[in-house]
Amino acid sequence: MDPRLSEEQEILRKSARDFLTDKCPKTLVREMEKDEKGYSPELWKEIADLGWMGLAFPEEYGGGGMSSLDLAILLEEMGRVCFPGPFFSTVICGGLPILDAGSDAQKRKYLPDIISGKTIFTLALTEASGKYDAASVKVKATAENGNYIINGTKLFIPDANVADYILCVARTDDKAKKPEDGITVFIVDAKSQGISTTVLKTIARDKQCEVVFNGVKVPKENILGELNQGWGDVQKIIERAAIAKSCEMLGGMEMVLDMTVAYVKERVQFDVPVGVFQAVQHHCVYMLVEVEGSRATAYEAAWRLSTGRPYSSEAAITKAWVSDAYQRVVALGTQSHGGVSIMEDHDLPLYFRRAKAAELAFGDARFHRKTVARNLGFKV
Amino acid sequence: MDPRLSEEQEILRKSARDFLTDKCPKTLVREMEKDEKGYSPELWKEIADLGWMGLAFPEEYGGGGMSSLDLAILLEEMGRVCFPGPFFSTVICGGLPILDAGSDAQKRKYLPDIISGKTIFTLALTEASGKYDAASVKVKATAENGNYIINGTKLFIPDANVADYILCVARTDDKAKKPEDGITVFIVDAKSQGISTTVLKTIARDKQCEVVFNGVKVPKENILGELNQGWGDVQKIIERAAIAKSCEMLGGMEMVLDMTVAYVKERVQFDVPVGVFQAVQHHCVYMLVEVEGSRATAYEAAWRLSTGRPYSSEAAITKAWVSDAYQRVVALGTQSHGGVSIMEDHDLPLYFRRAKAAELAFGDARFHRKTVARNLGFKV
Amino acid sequence: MDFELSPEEKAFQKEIREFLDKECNENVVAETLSLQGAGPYSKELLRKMGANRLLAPRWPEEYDGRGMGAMAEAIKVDEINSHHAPFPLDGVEIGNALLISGNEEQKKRFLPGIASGEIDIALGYTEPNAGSDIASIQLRAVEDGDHFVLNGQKIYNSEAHVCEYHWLLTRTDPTAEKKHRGLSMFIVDLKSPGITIRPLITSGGLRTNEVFYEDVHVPRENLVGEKNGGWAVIMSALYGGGGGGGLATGTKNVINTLVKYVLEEKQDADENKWIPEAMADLYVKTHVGELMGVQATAFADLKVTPPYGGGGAVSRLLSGDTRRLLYNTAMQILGPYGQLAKDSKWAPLKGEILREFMDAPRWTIVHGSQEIQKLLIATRGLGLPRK
Amino acid sequence: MDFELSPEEKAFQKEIREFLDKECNENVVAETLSLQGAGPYSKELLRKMGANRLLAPRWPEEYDGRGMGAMAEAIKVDEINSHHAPFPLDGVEIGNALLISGNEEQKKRFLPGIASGEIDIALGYTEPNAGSDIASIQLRAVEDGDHFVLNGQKIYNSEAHVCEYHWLLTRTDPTAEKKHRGLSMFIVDLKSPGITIRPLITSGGLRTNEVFYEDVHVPRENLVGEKNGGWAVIMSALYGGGGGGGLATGTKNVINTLVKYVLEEKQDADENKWIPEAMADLYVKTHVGELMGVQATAFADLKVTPPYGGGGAVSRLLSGDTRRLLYNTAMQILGPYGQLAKDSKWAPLKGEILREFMDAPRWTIVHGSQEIQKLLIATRGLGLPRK
Repeated sequence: MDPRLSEEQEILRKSARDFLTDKCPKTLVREMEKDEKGYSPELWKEIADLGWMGLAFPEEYGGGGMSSLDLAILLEEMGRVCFPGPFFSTVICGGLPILDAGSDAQKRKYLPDIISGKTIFTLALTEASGKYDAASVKVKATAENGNYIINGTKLFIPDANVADYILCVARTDDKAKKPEDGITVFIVDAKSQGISTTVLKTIARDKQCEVVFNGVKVPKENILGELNQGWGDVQKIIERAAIAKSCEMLGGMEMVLDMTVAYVKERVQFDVPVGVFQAVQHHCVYMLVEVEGSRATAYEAAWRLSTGRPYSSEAAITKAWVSDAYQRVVALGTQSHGGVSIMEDHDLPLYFRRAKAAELAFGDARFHRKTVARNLGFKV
Repeated sequence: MDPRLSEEQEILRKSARDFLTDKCPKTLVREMEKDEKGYSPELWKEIADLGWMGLAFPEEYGGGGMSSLDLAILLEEMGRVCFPGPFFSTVICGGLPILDAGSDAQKRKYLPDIISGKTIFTLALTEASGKYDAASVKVKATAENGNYIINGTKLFIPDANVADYILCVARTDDKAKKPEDGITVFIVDAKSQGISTTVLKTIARDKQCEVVFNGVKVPKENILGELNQGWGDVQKIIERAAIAKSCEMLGGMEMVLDMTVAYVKERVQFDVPVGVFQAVQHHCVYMLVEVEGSRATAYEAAWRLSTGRPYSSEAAITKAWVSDAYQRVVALGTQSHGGVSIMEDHDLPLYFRRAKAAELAFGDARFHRKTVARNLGFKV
Repeated sequence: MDFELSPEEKAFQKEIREFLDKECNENVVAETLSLQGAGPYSKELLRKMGANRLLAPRWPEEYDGRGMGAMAEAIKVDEINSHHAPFPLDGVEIGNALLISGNEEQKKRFLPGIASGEIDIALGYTEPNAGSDIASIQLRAVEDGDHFVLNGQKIYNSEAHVCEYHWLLTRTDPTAEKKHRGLSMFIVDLKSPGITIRPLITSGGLRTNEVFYEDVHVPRENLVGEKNGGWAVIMSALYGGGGGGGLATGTKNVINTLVKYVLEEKQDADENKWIPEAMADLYVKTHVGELMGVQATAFADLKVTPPYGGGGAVSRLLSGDTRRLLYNTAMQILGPYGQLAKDSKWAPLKGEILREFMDAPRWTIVHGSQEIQKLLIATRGLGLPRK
Repeated sequence: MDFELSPEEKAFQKEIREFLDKECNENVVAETLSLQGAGPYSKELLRKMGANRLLAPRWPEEYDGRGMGAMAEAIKVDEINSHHAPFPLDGVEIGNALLISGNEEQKKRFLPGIASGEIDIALGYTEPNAGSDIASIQLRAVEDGDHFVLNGQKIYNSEAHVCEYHWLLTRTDPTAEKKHRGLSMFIVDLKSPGITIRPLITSGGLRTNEVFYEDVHVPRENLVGEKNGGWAVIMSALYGGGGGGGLATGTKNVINTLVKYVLEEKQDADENKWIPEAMADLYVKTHVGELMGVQATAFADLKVTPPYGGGGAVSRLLSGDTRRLLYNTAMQILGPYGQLAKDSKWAPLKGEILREFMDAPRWTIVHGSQEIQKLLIATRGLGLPRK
């Protein structure tokens, strides 16, 4: 057992941290919260040039040929700085699913443009129920002359406002016996006629959208994977995204802990640094429990994913723990800071807002505990 | 609004405390844990002579004509010292139900002997499920020649080993539509043929019993209240017992808080009393929250009961809060004491063990939260 | 023992409730929920409340109060909160302190204005380097003939931008051996030259302020209490007001709103089986906190120390924790919809839950952090030793 | 990065697991669960384990160890726990400290005996007036020629009544300015004249001891480390052992046992809908605690400080909290049956849950209370200032 990063990974982390410290200050993060697109095309191009989008893709498509674990480290660093933009949507929810489930032609068509930063992807999975289960997929795709016609409304779709392509999860057979059957994933050109997108105003000021499909025509060669057999792929996307999101959250938590420890060492009240007070020390200790726990489980899950081991169970455990942990870390960090940290211009509320959005993404703690319960043998 | 006790109530409290401090030391409590009967007949006689059994009964039966609120104060004091014996079973679960639901003849027959300390009662309600709902009542009473024949097993019946009479809750009509219908309460002579009692070994070392009814014959004039309509009375017994038990628990909690505050003021480590450490202070503060909350809600409920106001909702809130509170008070008290308090000969474990038994009696927190949820409008 | 409000208190509760049902219109509610401080509609409502002697029921009738107790004050606060009416907290609380520490002239000068809703006074304690440790404040007041000259900075002074006066803790003796011995309290006219108010916004969207003093001249008659006697005045404001905690009608309303939402939108789903018990738990905690609060208030009105001496502080501690739990739970119930702000498409319950969730961290920090409250309960209530 | 046990560690795990599956019979388990200290069956098993070099895998081969790392030690502990085998904790841990602080003669004298299961050594730190504040111990050791004379009292010295030796912290210099400078560590033969061992029983039924010293003569060669250098020795025992936390097979077994119980006895009842999520939560916490623990152990074996430096202490803190939550939850699941002791009619799961529930308070107090652990994590791990 060796929980250390490799030397290359340490270099990747350091270079990512240096780059982001320089290029992604909180001023940019705040600006992007107000920005209509929600990301900086210049920065997007820069990270593409650094090979970040392509990091975990094979070299044959222009990728870096590195692993999911390397990508996890990058995501952790992005979470540290609240990196704005459609990186997660494009890489985790667009590119990697195509790499996994796509045909050769699809891979050749889409991956190089993702890797070069030319196209932005997103995944349109959730609908009115807001849930990540198969039964909630009600958007319908109907075969018609070699095409499929998609109708219905997707909700909470990240970055759909800037996406070039949308992986749309739709029901193609509503007579199937189980809700998991009869679901198909389509690669939809976001400029197709009949798509309308409304940006929702969210706590994280990220760009989650309502996407209405109104008779959107998609050629059948744009089916990703197998017709009616899409849920297995979606399941895999959710699990992988849960791990990836947890890595991002780990980075955020670490930053909150670092900020808090630095502040309580320095902030003087009653003639001593407040970090000498036992209550403040205990706040920090419990933050550390959450952070170290998150690191242990997120890395284990990413490593399993990266090395081809089964990871469903670990994905659920990780997202269950990390979702709660980030909330608690932010709450304890705020309490340790006191008044200064509840000001809008303080950095802590940025993390507070993102912690909530991240908790909800790809299943909250309760959703994943249900999976854990199922693995224990309960019928839930 | 006036949350103070009356002068008479203060006197009652003081005299009860003085008496119990003198006559019910922890040595007696420990002795009674090992004793086969579980109570001291001498002490039993003394409290009868003091009028404790009769406190809340009308004077016409030899009682003191005082209120449920006065009784609550007495129970609080008994809880403070872990008073051993069948007082609760006899008065709360035997005498008061007879006063409420009994015929004149029954009252005249049973109450004077309860009040004088001559007879001991208990309530046989729970069965194999361990639950306090109507559906769990499966012990059957069948009419036969003007008598009823009772068959079945009751579990967790307090003090049945020394009871002279048992209020037995039985199903007399198993064709009724709702589980609440078809239930009847019988006053059963504990010496009747066919009753066998086994004392269970419990954490609190109280005398909870298995009571097997094997063809026990009970004359029909021993029906308490109405045939087949008994559940309403049982419901009332449970609610009142939940309040009364909460008062007892309040007394126990107060004692744990007092012991803990005294100890941390006096115990020196690192050259200071440990009570100066912020963590210990916070433990004590949270104990106080639990105790003050318990007092506020237990007294309100007892006052409502005592003044003829509706109290079902308050009974549920009280037992829900107090059940959890006692556990937390004991846990925080133990943590504040450190090693000394996990020793068998320390007083704290006595309260730890009783807190668990009391939590379970007449519905745990979850059971009562369900009632609260129902009152909020949920169908649970 | 009696846990009912007195007939007089019930009548007052009915009066203020009916008044606010009628007068606290949607314009006022919008101003309150905007968290930007009392706006014109709010000011108008406050004046109307003042005209009906609803603002300071606890004060003597000569100062336009009703001569009632802390319970009436608690009823007022509860009704204001549950109606989302503007909250003239600071003016009336400062008035309570003035009743104890002010001289006759000051009482006559300020109390009727506060009670009539004409003037409001902002708290001015905290400074960038003096939060929990209030005795460390540095804003300097130098005596100069018949007035004092003030220089320095306050922070987190909510409502200062809509108030007429500032209840200002200053340092008059920087050489005092114990730092809390060198403090003095003033009431300062916020229109005085040299005062600059700058907005600060919390992450929950609440407008608060930094207030800068630059050579501000304050007449001697605005000194409250003794020179260098400010600590006694602040203590009378913080604790002398007495009273316990309050009623919890507002919180219970939120719980009922959530229950209604769940019953209408979510009841059937199997994964929502956790909700009834969670809501029941919140209701129990809210109710117990309320009982502790009103009982402590009743003790205060009877001038009796409650058992264990914890008083209302214990209730406030529980209520702070419960509040946080409530909005965390509410957000979990709302799921992804919970993250939608009030002016977003699909925002549930008008975005109110999200607003409160974002505002919630404030409640365990401001007006004495929980850590300070626990210290006071431990040392004053339980008599635990200080270092 | 690699989170699998090494092939050597896997082999060791398999070896000890299979060994205990076979050898840890019901007599041994009964002795362990009786909490009365290692009895004859346990002693026999320990000797068998020793003969198979299963007791001290971390020690060098010359001392009958296997030259493995902290991970092997963690594997051993995990298998012993999950089999309810006797736990030779103190002897081997003290051996770890001896490896660091003992002289050659002491190592040769004691280590092989410990590793072979022939001798065990009881910890002797705590005194009635020195719990968390170990440096305050008073048991006096006075030098007298080639030996020391010991007088005083220890408390909570578990297993002392079945051990051959005592790892005893004494005061050799009562005048030292800093109290932790006047301490010395000895290994004392518990058969020495003047030693009296008296039983103490915890509320969970665990037998522990008071140990009284009255003019006990201890030869100088039994002094470990320097005279007045006891603090360094105790630190090497407490922290020098390194390692993190352990595997959690035992806890996971308990969770699985409970799940089985629920599925068989309680699944259908509507009021038990809360159980699956509660058990899942416990499983998550157990698993995360385990991961933190083994990763910290792996860092220790690599002689690398883990990120944030919290190491195994953080895992132990979580595991302590989780343990308490587990048995509280288990008792709630069992309902009224939970209160039945193992020899009662109707006792579920052999009364094991109740036994653990009653024993649970001990786990956040002994071997360094949680408060002391948090202090160490805060100051050593996070670098927060001491007063």
